[in-house]
This record gives sequence, structure tokens and C-alpha cells, in this order.
Amino acid sequence: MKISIKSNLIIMLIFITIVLSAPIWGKVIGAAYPDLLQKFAIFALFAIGFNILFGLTGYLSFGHATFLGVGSYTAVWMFKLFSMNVLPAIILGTLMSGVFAYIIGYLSLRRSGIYFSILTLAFAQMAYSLAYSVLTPITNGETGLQLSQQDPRYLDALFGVAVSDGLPSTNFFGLSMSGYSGFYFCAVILIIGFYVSLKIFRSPYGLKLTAIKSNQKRMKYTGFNTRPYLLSAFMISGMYAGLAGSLMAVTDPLAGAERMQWTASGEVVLMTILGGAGTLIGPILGAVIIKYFENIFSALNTAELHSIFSFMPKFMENIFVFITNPFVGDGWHLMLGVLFMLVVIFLPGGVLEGLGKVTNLFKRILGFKSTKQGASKGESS
Amino acid sequence: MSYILEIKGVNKTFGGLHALADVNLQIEEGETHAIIGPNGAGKSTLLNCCIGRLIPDSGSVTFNGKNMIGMEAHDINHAGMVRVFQTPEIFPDLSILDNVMIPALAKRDGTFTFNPFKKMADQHDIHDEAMSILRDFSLDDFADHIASSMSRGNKRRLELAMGLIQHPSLLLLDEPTAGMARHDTNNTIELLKEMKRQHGTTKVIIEHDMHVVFSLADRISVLARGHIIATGTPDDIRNDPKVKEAYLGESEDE
Amino acid sequence: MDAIFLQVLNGLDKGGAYALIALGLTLTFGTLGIVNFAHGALFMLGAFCAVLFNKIITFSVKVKDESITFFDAYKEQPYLEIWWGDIGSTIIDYSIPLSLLFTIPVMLLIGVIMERGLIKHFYKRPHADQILVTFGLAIVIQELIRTFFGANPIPSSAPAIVSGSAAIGAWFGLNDSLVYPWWRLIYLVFSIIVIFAVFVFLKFTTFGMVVRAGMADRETVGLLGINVQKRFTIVFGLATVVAGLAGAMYAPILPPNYHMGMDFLVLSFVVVVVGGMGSLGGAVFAGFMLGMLQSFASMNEVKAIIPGIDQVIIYLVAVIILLIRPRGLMGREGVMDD
Amino acid sequence: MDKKNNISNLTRRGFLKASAATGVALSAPLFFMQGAYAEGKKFRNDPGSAKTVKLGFNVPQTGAYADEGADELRAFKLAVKHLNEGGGMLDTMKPSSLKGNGILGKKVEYVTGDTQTKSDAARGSAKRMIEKDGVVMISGGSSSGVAIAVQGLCQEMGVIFMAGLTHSNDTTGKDKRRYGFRHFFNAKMTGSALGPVLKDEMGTDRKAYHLTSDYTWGWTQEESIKETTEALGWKTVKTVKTPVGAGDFSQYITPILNSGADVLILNHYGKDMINSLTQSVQFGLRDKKVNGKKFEIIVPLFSRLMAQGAGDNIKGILGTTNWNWALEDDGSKAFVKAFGKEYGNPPSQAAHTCYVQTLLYANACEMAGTFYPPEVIKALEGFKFDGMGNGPTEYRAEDHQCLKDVLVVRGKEKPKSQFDLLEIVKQVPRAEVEYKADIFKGDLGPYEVKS
Repeated sequence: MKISIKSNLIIMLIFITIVLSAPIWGKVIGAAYPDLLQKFAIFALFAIGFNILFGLTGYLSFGHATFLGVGSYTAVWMFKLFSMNVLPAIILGTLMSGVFAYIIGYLSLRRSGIYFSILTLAFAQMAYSLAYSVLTPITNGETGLQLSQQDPRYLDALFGVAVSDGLPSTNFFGLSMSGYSGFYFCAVILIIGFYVSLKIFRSPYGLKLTAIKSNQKRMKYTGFNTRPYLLSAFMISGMYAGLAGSLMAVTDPLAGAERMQWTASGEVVLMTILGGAGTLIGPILGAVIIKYFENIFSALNTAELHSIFSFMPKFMENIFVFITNPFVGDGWHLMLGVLFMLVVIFLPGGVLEGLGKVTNLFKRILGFKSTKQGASKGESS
Repeated sequence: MSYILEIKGVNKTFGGLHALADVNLQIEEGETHAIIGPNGAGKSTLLNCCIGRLIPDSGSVTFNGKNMIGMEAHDINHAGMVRVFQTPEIFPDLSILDNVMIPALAKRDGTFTFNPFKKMADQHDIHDEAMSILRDFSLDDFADHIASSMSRGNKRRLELAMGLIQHPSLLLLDEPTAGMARHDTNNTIELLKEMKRQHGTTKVIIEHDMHVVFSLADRISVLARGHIIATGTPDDIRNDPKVKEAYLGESEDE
Repeated sequence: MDAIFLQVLNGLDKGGAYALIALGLTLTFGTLGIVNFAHGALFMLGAFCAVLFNKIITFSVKVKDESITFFDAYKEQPYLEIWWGDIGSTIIDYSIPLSLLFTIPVMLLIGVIMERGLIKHFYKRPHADQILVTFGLAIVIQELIRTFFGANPIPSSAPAIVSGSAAIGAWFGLNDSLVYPWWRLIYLVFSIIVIFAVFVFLKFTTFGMVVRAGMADRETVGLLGINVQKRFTIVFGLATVVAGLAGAMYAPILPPNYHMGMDFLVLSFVVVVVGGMGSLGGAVFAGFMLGMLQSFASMNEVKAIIPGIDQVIIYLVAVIILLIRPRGLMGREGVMDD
Repeated sequence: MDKKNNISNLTRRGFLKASAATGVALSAPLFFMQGAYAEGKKFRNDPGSAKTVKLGFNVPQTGAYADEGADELRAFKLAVKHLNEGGGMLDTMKPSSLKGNGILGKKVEYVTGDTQTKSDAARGSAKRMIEKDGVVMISGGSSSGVAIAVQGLCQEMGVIFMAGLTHSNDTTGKDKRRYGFRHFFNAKMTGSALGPVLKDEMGTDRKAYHLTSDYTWGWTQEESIKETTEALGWKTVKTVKTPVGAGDFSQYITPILNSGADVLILNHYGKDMINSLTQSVQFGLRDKKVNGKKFEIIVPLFSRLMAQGAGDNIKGILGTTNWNWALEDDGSKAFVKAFGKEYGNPPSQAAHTCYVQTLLYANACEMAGTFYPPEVIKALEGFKFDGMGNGPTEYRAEDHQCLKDVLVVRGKEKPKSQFDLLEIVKQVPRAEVEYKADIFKGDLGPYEVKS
């Protein structure tokens, strides 16, 4: 299949440049601080993984946050038991989610369509309820699993890592994982994750997944056993989620059960659809948009709105502040809901399709021949 | 004599309806065998029982000496029995080229291959094979088009191409020319004849169009109300009074 | 024995609410083929209809509150009481049952607007799109309610005469001290009546026959030359009204808050799927069954054997049923199989 | 305004002004823009020579506690106004170093964040305030889980956290932090305060049944109350954990009817408490007589906003609260008057504790003469003050818990106004609720934090 004439190399170079320069372009939109940039990277990774399942096979999982949570809990336990070095944490976090994804996927993939969605949702809700209550010895319930001074950290003790006065912080062979170094670490993982996703999209394996989405019945009569394809895709996307979850623990060593709630699963669905399901870049775009809303729009208040619109005449300024006010601050959820509806109604291909339309419009205005929308032709089914 | 496909005593009921009643049918290697019969005679049910979509209540389906009943659809495909669907079962969201490459991949990769790091663009063997079959069907100009945007006739041709690219030892064709214009139908007949000359592929065809049936079939079986009422050469069938009564007579009335 | 008797009542009561919500959900699904994630929000809107109605009839004049000296505060006295005295007070006391008269037209209007304005454009779109757009709508509805009514639950009381408990033990010749809240009994009866009414409507009217035919085979009904569009709108309105009534009557049991729709949404979907998508009987049966199971799983004796079972029982049952019976308890072949 | 310190802020405001922003994009990334470190003692977000200082208010703006969060935010804004312009409790607090000209001569500004009552979201918005907006202090929170999560973060990042409404013993118990301070009381103190009142009102021969929210706050409260009541001679029939957000509690309530218990203790808060109390009353628990005694319900932690949600059902129910607007001391009066004038309704206890916390932090900075956290912490530790609505109060150095009187309240039978929902049964003096800091494990951690 032809996704694009662009070669992998060029796409990767552009992608790497954009990701690593985030602290610079982030300043333009007021997002240049480590925590938000880390979140961009982590949730982009989460959404990329979700997209491998949903975007390629069309199976809509409503329980992916489970794997995010499993990755986080595993990572924090690694910090507590073995070492503050992040390597064991992210490796085991990813593997553990893979195991969970295998079990849940094995059962859920026996059904398709909305039955599959409800099965994943049911598993996720069970995991969440148990983590919140009965499994408290492992998860520390509502407060969330935290590091403590008294943790054994056998590996660190073995290698004689000095015990600090306060809580130890996560590191990658001595490089601290908070602040910008933490972001760059996440960014590198994101780049690797994106590369893997790019390879999958352009492999025969990826093509077969897309074909499953397009017509699963035919795939069976064509001689493919679709179950292992679906299960492997489910596991890969679960492992992405686990990796994202362990990165959350790497940048901030705390894991809470609400990470696994169904609304958290819903969030990644929103991200993927908002950006453009089935496209390479769409989910990343969606993740960035939603996290940006959550962190920046939610903090806007009337005073700041006034200063944003201060370039207008006073009465216009007041009108605009009046209109926008319900959508920012504590109203950012409303903003999200409206935006989301607009995208689903008018742009089934997500924001990416919108951008494609705008680009084509400009091209037409400028006299270029309009191009076929190849890349954004991945709507859900 | 050994048969490539042997259907013995197959029964299938839906609720109270006896769709197939003690059906026996032998397909010889290399022949083109047509199954005809009025609507609701059980033709499609019979095909579905062969490819694993339905499981007969009793009886056996033996293909190349192996029992097919209870086998998964994908295993039946790899055993060499491939079906072409009446209403096109293509991949509507994919390009024409992809639509043909996927069955080619199935032939090469088996029921499951995990190769996420191979480049699709490097699969030259598959690509060339697909392009060549698209040329045979005059679809090569549309290789980049999304399948759902094609005309119905082109979809039917694509459907045929998807079946043929797997080089099956037995091809089950469910009304391959339904909905085609006359000259498309003729092209298809030529194509199927050509295929027989080149590969000697055994075919079972379900067809309403008697023109197609009599131009292609070596032998014909007539199915009515779940029973095989006659099997023989086209000439035998033409002259069989039972057939006339059950089928041809009816169609003349229409 | 008494304990089990009470848990049966609890289960029936919960089940009544689940069944009512699931009924509308499965109706829209079965006839219109729409997976409506905003259905929980409709239930919530119903509860807020009751709140709004109460607000309207207690529309008040502001009287300076002399008891507060630190700042200017105002007390409120409803006009209804000023005008009609005790009759006004009685009307206010009965605001929840009276609000049903208000809820039905309002919810019908909401349903019609929703179907005409949004849902009808999604009949041909994939289920995933339907889920997503209605999910977005649910967020919007919920946030709008929060903007107008706040995040805090709003207490709504049943009429004084039924706000206490019924000596239900005496009725059944059990322990005399056995009591059960009047309003919950009323809710149970109410839900059974509504369910019954919906079934009668679908069974014995020509409209209902078309709807049932539509649920069995949507395409054919369209081919019969029946104006399906108009009927779809009415069916959607009906589902909205049922959800709204379930919500309005639930207000005294659970003080309405803007988030209650989401809390019920996941549950009602589980109910519908367990019952079988598009099966009315299945939804009702699954509603009562899951309500009952949840009740019994919360008993101390059960929790002592399996800790935490009360938190997961519904989902566990859903998983098991879906794995054993692919289309739920009463689902038919061909619905949502793709 | 000091331009250098506010670049990030300006760009955020200007995110719609794409044109203006292009210039900024070309400038190199200021990786260390937050660390405009002063000479000598380096610490995060040192305002240095800037004319303003920024505080971060992290409250639930969405979710179940949004109303409480909104009230907290109102209190914070009022506190900032008073810090900059004088008024309110600035006039009644003693000892006070506050002058009504900001903190250390710098005008106070604030940023807000939405915790969504989720640890992740709360830490996220706290990080934004610290990393992007450059706040020197964070306050707020309306749930113990969130408070503990944010407090841990603040310790790591070296920014002081003045907890808002959090009632779990863990906040200043096993999860206490050097950088975290709590003015609000806790479950342990609730138990000690309720004990004598329960004895007077209900005697020593009672059988209690607990319904407890299945998470840390619920458990610590259950434990504390159980300890107190069992010391009185009460028996605990059963403790039952209920899932958070259960909505319908009927299946948990019915077993109580025949359990032989004559007291129900609801260790629920917020929406859960409103629902479980409402339903308990509907099940006729309050009309019941068991063992020849009137059945009683106790809600150990109360708030006026919750009482509003529970409506008539709260009448006559005993509980404790940190503060109530009807208190007659000078501090409370000054605060309620200012708050009422500004917003038209009296403040909640959550608003009160947030307001006081903000003032206490500002005062500690003034006392220390610097924003350098270790010095500010030392000024707060062991600080004794009065005139803030709770009588003489002390910030205990060992665990950063405020020790003060606790109010035992009862839902008012005949409220005089829509705000007049609680009547004060007893003001339990500090001496009766005080406990030794070392009964809880945990370690405050260091003063100095590498940043």
C-alpha cells in the first residue's frame, strides 16, 4: 500500500526535529515547561500504541488505561524493590502490561464490535475497582503507590548507591529524570515508539491488520487466521500503554488507581479520534491538543482572558471574554466536549483531515493542483 | 477414480427448513462443474458447507482426501479450496492493488506471520504478481484506486482476481457474472477458459446465466429443494425432463 | 431470612432503575441502530427536570434575612406559598410526582431535538462514530448542567407522606420491625408500570408493530414504504422520555448531581449487552438480574468469602456471560455481529 | 512587572497572538528560566528582585468536589486581596508581621489549577505552577489522596505546600513532609473531640456499625472513631467498606436493620455522605428503637456544603467541623464579614482553612525575612498564633499539624437561614484532642532540597 511518497528516513528526520525542538516551539503556545512536555511525549506514545489497535484493526478498546496503570505500578515497584535506575522499571513495566494484554486480549478478542468494547471496559473497571480497594497492599489505594525512605532497593544497595537524605529520585545511569532531562528521555522513547509504529504501518503485517479492519470475514476466507493478528496487535498496543505508564512513573514516581478508570481509557480514545485514527501523526496531535487543553485552558481565568483580548476595543473585549469564559478555567471540559463533537461530526478523519483540507484549499487558491487525500483516508469503521 | 472434492450425504436444516437433503456430489480433477437450480434450492448453502462457513448436520465433505468439516475457514483456504463471493467481499477501504496483494500474501505467508519490521514496499514478488493479475483483468489502471469507489462490474472482476491469485486447486465461484454487462460477462468467460487452459484449475460454478453455464461447464448438477436431481454433461441436462420440469421450465415461464 | 428478603427488595429496586435505563438504550439501538453514549446524560437530565420543576414552583421572593448580621443575606419565600397558602405548600411537597408531568414533554422535546439535530446524521455512520459523538454530547450536557446547577448534589425530597418507611414485614407476615422506604417501593412499582406500558405499546399498537418489525429487520421495514424517519424520531423521543422518567423518580433516592449520568452509563451498557443488544426483554431481565446480583454480592456474608466481590460482580458477570453467550442472554443473531 | 521572570506567562497569554509569538520562538530555549537563582542560598522560584511574588492555588474545579473547590478559590482570592491591601484577618491575627503590602514588600499574584480530585491531574497542575508559573507556595486540595500526592511532589521540588481541606491522619502522619503544613484538623482529633460528647448524649452502652469509604481517609477515620468509642465502652458490631461513589447504598444499609447495632457511623465524605445519609434516613434508621434506645447516626466529618446537599436529613446529626461561620470571635467575624461582602454568602470551612493557610504562609515569610523555604519552614514550625477563628493555635514542629480547638456540631433542627445549618454543640479545647506526634510513623525529611 502506498501511504506516502515520503521515505521513512525523511519522515523520521522531520519527526525527530519537531519532537526535540518542543521546548522551543512549546514557548510559542506557552507549553514550554518540563511537566507538560513530558506529558505530551508520554500520552503521544500511549495514543500511538492505541492507534495500532484501533486505527489499524478497528477494534475499539475501552480499557486501555488498565495497561497504563499496570505499567505505572510495575515501574514504581521496581523503584521500590530494585533500583532507582529507570531501565528495569520501563522494561518490566512494558513486559508486565504485555502479560496483562495477553490475558485480557485473549478473552476479549473472542468477540468483536461493541461486545469487544464492553468486554475490555468490564475488565478495566474490575482492575480499577480492585486496585482501589482489595489490592491496596499492592497499589496503596486512593493515595497511590509512592516511594519511601524505607524501601529496600536491593540492586542499588548491592552497587552501593549512596542513600540520600530525602527521597531518592529516578535516574538513567546518573542522569536525573526530572525536568528537561526527563523530557528528553521520554522524547527519545517516543521517537523509537514512533519509528516502530511507522514500520508496522508500512509492513505486510500492518497491511493485514488494516485489511482485518476493512473486512475481517474476507480475511478468514483468504486464508488468514485473524485471531493471532488481533491478539498480537492488542498486545503491542497494550505494551505501548505499559511503556507510557512506566514513563509516567519515571518522570513522577507515583502511581494512582484513577489512571485506570474508564474515563482515562476514554481519554486515549478521544485523543486518537480527535487527531485522526489510523494515521501516523494524528494520535500524537490529538494527545498534544488534549493535554494542552487540560493544562493550559483549565488555568485561564477572566483576568487572563481580558489580557488576551486586550487588543480589541473595550466593548468587543468584554463580549469576547463573556463568550469564551464558560469554555476556559473550570469549563475546559465543556470546551473539550464541544470540540470533540465538532470533529466527529464534520471531520471523521480528525484534526489531521482538517489540516489536509485547509492545505488543499490554500493550494487551490494559490493555483496548485489539489492532491488526493491519501494519508487521512483512515476513518474508523 | 479419485475425486478432488467429494460431498457425501450432506444434510443441513435451518429451523424447519430442509436446505440440503442427502446431497452427494463428486468433482473430478480439472473439470468445470456448474451447479444450477432455482432460487432457494440450497446452492449457496452447499458452497458454505464446503468452505467452513456452515457446518452440515450430517455427512462429509472430503477435499483431496481430507475431511473439511469442522476445519477453520483459513485452513480450508490453505488446503487449496478458495471461494469467490457472489456479492463482492472485497476490502472496501484498501486500494485495488492491496486487495490483490493480500490473498497473494496469504498464499506466501500462511495463516499467520508476524513480520512488523518488513517493508511492504520491498515485497516485490507479491507486487509483481499482483500487477500481472490486475493486467489480466484490465484493472491495472485502477491499481491505486480505493476499492469501494469502483463500479460493481469492476468489483466482481477484482473479486475473481483475488481468488485466482491464490492459484487454488479448486475454485468455488458463486455467480461470478451476476450483475455484469454482457461484454464483461463474455470477457469473464474467456478469462475463465484461459485460466483452465493455463493452470487446469478445477472449478465449481454456481450460476443463473445459462449462457455462462453452457459455455464453461464440463458437467452440470441440478439442485432443487435441497436435492441433487440430476448430474451430467450439458447435453444430458438439456434433455433431462426432470430438470426441465424443476428448473428450465420455470425459467421459461418467467 | 429477613436480610435476604430485604436484599431481594434492594435488588428489585436497583434492577428497576437499571432496566428502565437499559430499556431506552436497547430500544434506540434495536430500531435506530444507534449506540447512544449520551443515554446516561438523559437519565441525569430527567433528574434535573425534577429539580428544575421544583425550582420553578418554589420561585421565590427574596426577603431580607435579619438573622444574618455580618452581611446582607436573603431568605426566600415561594410565591406559591404566598398566593395559595397551604395548598401551595402541598403542591411544593408533591413536586417530585408532579414533576413527571413536566418531565415528559421536556424530555420528549429534548429527544426530538437531539434526534433531528444530531442523531439522524449518524444512522449511516459506523458505530464507533456514534459512540464518540454521543460521548461528546454527554460531556457537553453534563458540563452545561454543572454550569447552571453546580457540582453539589441537590437534595430532593419525596412527598412527606411517603418519605418514611413502610412496615413491609407485617404485610408478608415476617418480622414486624422489617421496614422498607415507601419511595423505593413506589419506584419499583413505577418502573414495572413503565416497562409494562412500553411493552403494551409495542405489542398492541400498529406503531409498535412497525417498531418491532424494524428491530427484527431494519432494511425491510424501510422498503415497505413506511415513513421510517418519523417513527425513528418518535422512538428516540420515547427512549428519552423513559430515561427521563427513570431519572426524575430517582431524585429522592439519589440527590441529583451533574455526574450521575456517567455513573449510570457504563452500568446501563453492561446491562444492555448482557441482555443482548436490541432485545427489550433481555434488557429488562438483565437489569433485574444484575441489580439482584449486586445486592447479594454486597452482603457481609458473601464478602467474607470473596473480598471485593461487591465492587466487581457486575463486570465479572458481564464478562462470563459474553464469553459463554456471544450475543448476551437474549440477543438475536445478526445484531452487531460485524 | 519584571519582564525576565514573566516571559513564560506573557507567552501563554499571548498564545492567540500568533504574530507576537513568532519572535519568541526564535529565541533559544531557556532551560533554566525557572532558576533565576539569587546569590547565596539557591532555591526554586526565588522571586529575587522581582516586584511580585506568585502563589499557586490548586483546587478541584471539576468533579465531585467542584463546589468546595470554588469556595476555596474565593477564599484564596480574598486572602490575596487582603495580603496586598490589608483587611480581613490581617487585623485580628496575633502575632502578625503582615503589613498589608504584599509579602516582603512584593505584590502577591496567584495562578490557579484544576486538581479534578485526581492525584495525577493535581500533580500535573502543581508541576505547571512550579515549573512554568514559578510559584513559591502551593495551597489547596479537597481530598486527602490529592493532598498527600501534591505534598510529596512539593517536597521533591522544594516548594512549600499549605494543605487545604484534608482530614486523613496520614497527611501529617505517615505521609508527613517537611514542606507540607496542615491547618485543618484530622480524623484522630475528630475521634477525641467526639468521644466525650457521645458519652454524654448516648451513654457508654452502645453498639456501633460503621460504613466506611473504601480508601485511606475512610480507613483512618474508622480506626480513630473505633478507638474512641471502644474506649467509651461501646461495642463495634461490624465495619463495612463501601466502594467510593457507590450512589445507591441500600444494599449496605439493609443489613444494619437487623444487626443489633444502635448507632450508625458514616465514614463518608462529600457525595457519598450525602447519599448514604439520605438513604439511611429513608430506611427509617432514625425512627428505629434498638435495645430500648433510639437509633442514632453519626457523621464524624461535616461540612456546611455537605449539609446543604443532605437537606433535612442532616438535622440532629452529630459530627465535627474545623470551623463554622457562625463563630463569634473577632477573627471569624472579620473573615465572614469580608467574605460575605465580597461574595454574598458565608464561607465554608474549606474556604476558611485555605484563607488562613495563605495568611500563615505570608506571615512566616515576613517573620523569616525571606522566601527561602527552609527559613520559612522554621518560622512556621512551632508557630503559636491566635485570632484566626480557632482560638489559640500552634503549628506543631514535629508533624506540621495545627493543634487547636475542635468544634462538635449538630445539624440544626430549625435553621434560621439557608446558611444556618449547623449548631455548635461544644468547642472541645485543644488539650482534649491533642495527641503525641510519634504515634504515627513517617518522617518529615530534610529542610534542604536539591533543585
